Amino acid sequence: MTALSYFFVFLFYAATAVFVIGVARKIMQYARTPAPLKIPTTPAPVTQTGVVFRMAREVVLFSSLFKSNKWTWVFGWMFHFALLLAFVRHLRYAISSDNILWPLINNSLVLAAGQYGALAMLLGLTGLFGRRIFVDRVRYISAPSDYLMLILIFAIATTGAMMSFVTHTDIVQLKSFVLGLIWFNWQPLPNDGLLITHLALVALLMLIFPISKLLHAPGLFFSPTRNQVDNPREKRHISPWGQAIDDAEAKAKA
Amino acid sequence: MKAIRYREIDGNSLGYFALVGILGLIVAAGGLAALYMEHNGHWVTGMTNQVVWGMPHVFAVFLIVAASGALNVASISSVFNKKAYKPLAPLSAILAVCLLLGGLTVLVLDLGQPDRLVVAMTKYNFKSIFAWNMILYNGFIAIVAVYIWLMMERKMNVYSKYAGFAAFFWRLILTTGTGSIFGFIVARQAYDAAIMAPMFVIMSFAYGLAVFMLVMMASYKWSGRELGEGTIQRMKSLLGVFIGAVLYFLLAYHLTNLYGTENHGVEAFLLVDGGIYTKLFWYGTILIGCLAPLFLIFCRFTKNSNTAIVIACILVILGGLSQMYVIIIGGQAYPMEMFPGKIVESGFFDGGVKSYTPTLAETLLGLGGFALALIMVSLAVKVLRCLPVSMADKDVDPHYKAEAK
Amino acid sequence: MKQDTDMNRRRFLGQAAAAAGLAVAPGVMLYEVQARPAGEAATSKQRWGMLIDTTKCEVGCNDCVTACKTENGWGASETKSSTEQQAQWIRKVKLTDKQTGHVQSLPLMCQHCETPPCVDVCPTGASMKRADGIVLVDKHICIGCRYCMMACPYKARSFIHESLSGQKAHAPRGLGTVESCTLCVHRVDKDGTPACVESCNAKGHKAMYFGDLNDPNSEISKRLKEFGGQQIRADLGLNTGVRYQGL
Amino acid sequence: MVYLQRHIRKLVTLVGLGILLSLSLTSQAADLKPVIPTAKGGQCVEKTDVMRKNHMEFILHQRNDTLRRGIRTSKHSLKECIECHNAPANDGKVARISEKDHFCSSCHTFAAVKIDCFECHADKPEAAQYRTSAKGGH
Repeated sequence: MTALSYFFVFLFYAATAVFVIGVARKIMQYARTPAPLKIPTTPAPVTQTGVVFRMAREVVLFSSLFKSNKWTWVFGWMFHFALLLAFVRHLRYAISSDNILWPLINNSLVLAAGQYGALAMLLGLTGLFGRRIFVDRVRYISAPSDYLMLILIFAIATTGAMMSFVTHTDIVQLKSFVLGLIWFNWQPLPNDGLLITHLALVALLMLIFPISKLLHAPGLFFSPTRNQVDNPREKRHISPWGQAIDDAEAKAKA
Repeated sequence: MKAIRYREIDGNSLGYFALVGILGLIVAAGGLAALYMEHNGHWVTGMTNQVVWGMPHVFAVFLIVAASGALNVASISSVFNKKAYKPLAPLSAILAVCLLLGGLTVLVLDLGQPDRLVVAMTKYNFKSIFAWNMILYNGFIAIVAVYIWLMMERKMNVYSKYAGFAAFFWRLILTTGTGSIFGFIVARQAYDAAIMAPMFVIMSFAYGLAVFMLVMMASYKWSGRELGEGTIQRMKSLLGVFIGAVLYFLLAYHLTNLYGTENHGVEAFLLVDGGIYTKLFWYGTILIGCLAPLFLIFCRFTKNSNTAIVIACILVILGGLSQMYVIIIGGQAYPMEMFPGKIVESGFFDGGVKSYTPTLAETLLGLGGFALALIMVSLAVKVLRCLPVSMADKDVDPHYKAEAK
Repeated sequence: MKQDTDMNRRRFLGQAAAAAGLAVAPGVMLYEVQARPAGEAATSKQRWGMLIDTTKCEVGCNDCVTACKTENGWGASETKSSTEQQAQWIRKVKLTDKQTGHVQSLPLMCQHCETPPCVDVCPTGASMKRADGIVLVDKHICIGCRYCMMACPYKARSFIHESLSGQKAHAPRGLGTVESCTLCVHRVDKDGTPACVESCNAKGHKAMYFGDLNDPNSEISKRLKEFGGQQIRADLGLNTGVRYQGL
Repeated sequence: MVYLQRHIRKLVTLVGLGILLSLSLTSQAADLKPVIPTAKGGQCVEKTDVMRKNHMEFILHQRNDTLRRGIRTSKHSLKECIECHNAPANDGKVARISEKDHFCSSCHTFAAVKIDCFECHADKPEAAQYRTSAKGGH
């Protein structure tokens, strides 16, 4: 075990802690934030099941984005779907062959989709980046953090794709390292510049995720225009503080 | 003539969900068939070392040929500047892409090594017409995609004409390429004819227009929108002309073959004593695929009936599939002439007519490709603004008033 | 096991002899070494070919086919495929003249054309011709489209319709790819003779000759020069590497 | 407060589910490394760390040389890999590629890297025989 290996062990525990606690705190905050009014964007579903379907369509197909801007949708959806494929492919470093999920991972279709998905991811990111540069309105409202996120993810995807397509790394030892992290039985990290860069950037992403725009991932579920049922007449919508006023009024009347 | 308004269909009716559901089931069955074929190997199909291309290729080639023809309507509007066809150009282009994707899916899933698609996309032997076709197919999808975008993005409309030109020429080359897959095979008696290429182009016109007319009439009927008689009648006459051209090319193909003595054997096989292939040719291609639709289109009792036109389109499609079967399977079933003047016997089925019996799996794969194309069109008209709200004659026909006088 | 020991012994003797040949003095060879060194590529100096004398080929004899099966491991391994789906690298064909009733017999396999239609049509370049004229399938990049089988005028190619196991180490073959006679390329590269030719000679028929068509002193060239030889489907102008006499 | 409590309950459930999921993602056995069978002996044709990263490139290069050009050197040939790395054990028998203790499978199974070499190629030396009782199959 080199000092570098120990550093990365520490880095990943720290990054995981920051990521999990940070995102959990944010979710708590979103959950606590009052939604004083019934404001689903119509046409909206009138039942709770309908809302689940609408949310699912939103999460899986990005349907609102599709309706508003086809180009952003093409690149955005392409990027996110490729991200999913890459994530599934990476699971092979974290789970072993006796796991129930193993058949999903150890499957040539999934593995190939993950590998070539990297190219789709880069294409999607290029499109999203181009949009910030070439579309006047979008360029005007783009902040440095918008660019930073794109560049960071682009760098992660590039280093990852290079290990798949250009120069290989010792993935058997990499898997040992990852399993070592999970089972607190630390193993050395392969000494490979590309891999170290890739992992360092991923750790950085995990560290800043809880304070970044990437929180739109959990945030989407708390979006009142999307997660509310369109039933203001059938069921009165009362916010918590509204309830408190109601209660006080009722008490005063009594 | 008013400006054309496009809108997505609602797609919330029970009928729509039933349509998508049924098509989805066929696609799923086709997918399962493909998995089954890949898992076991091709021994579960009727294809052999004697008849190497089978049912999947019949459907795939038909879909690819029809894809090129489905672009007819868009081409007529962009290239020949016929205003009456313009409103339907986006649907025509979308249908073309969907049919091509359906056909290619079947072709790819039938490969011995479908997981080597990447190899097929990265390694090209430029002497191979097959490799050319891969470029032609991908190029077609790219060009038509741009064309669709230019037609649907209002501010880009002015450029759509140029993309229309490009797509038109590209698809002529594409069908020439598909025909050449067979035309360039010197080994087999039934192929090896330059006329294959233009014949495939003409066939694409007829098959593609038939599929387009069915999709158009169904879309308008089932979404409750108005489709004018003028549009239907105009396209139906065009279809009649294309069918006539197909007949002419079939005649020319067989007559040229018959002129050379060396081809008498294969011509006798296809036209007189080839069993299933002879029957399919005369009853399937000629009677059902050409003469019956011509009658329905031009006979004065049926020519004004939409039902008759729908039936005519379906018959053209069935005739097309049957013609593909005759060309692809019949061409392989006839023995190769290696030793003229000799009776040939061997342990590898030399000399005799080869048998081919398609299994359920390969037929489902082919049908699955067809259903895939149609389900993609059904979804496209729901999410994209590609269908004019009204195709009533007064809204789309520039000569409407003149005729009404 | 006996056979394996023999093989090993032969290999050992061969290597020892080569070492001795080299050891005498640098640049001086006691005898001419025929085999191309393992590290050298095949070149177009050679063009391997075969001559088949149909007058000597016995009707009903199947030795060349059996030898090919044993050598390359095809034939017994496909259990699920129908007879029309099973591989056939080489087959015996019986010809009866429609006019005279004259009967001939000949083996038919890949004709190793100079301008092979299978190579022309292959979309990925998996169908290929080596510099020395041997036509092969690169199964690493064969996608199993079977266009080469459509294009071959000799029906010389087979598609593998099922999973295989127990292949020979020198003759890899597997599901979903196309294959055909390799002219026993693994033997030829070690200066050997194809198994079919060897078996025909062993039987005493001597109906098959193998050799370098580019070398005017090879037996095959001399015979072709003296007696001539026909190509099957000569009308296609493929300049086949396999020629026939008495056709 | 009722409102808040309801959401906290949801959150706790979610976090619980998350923990369950992540536990299910990790293995029970926790083999941190593959068990790689030893080779016939001597040094491999390249250094171990080079082989670990690049063996596929060597084999790929060699396959083109051999098949397309007729170069039959043994240094990077798959046949030689198998000769040396799947040599018969004391009982004279060898493992199949479908078994975890075949040299190639040991790592390829561990890291979920699919190879199709042995759909066509022999997975044992020419002379060797397979074991009859498979062990460690997957």
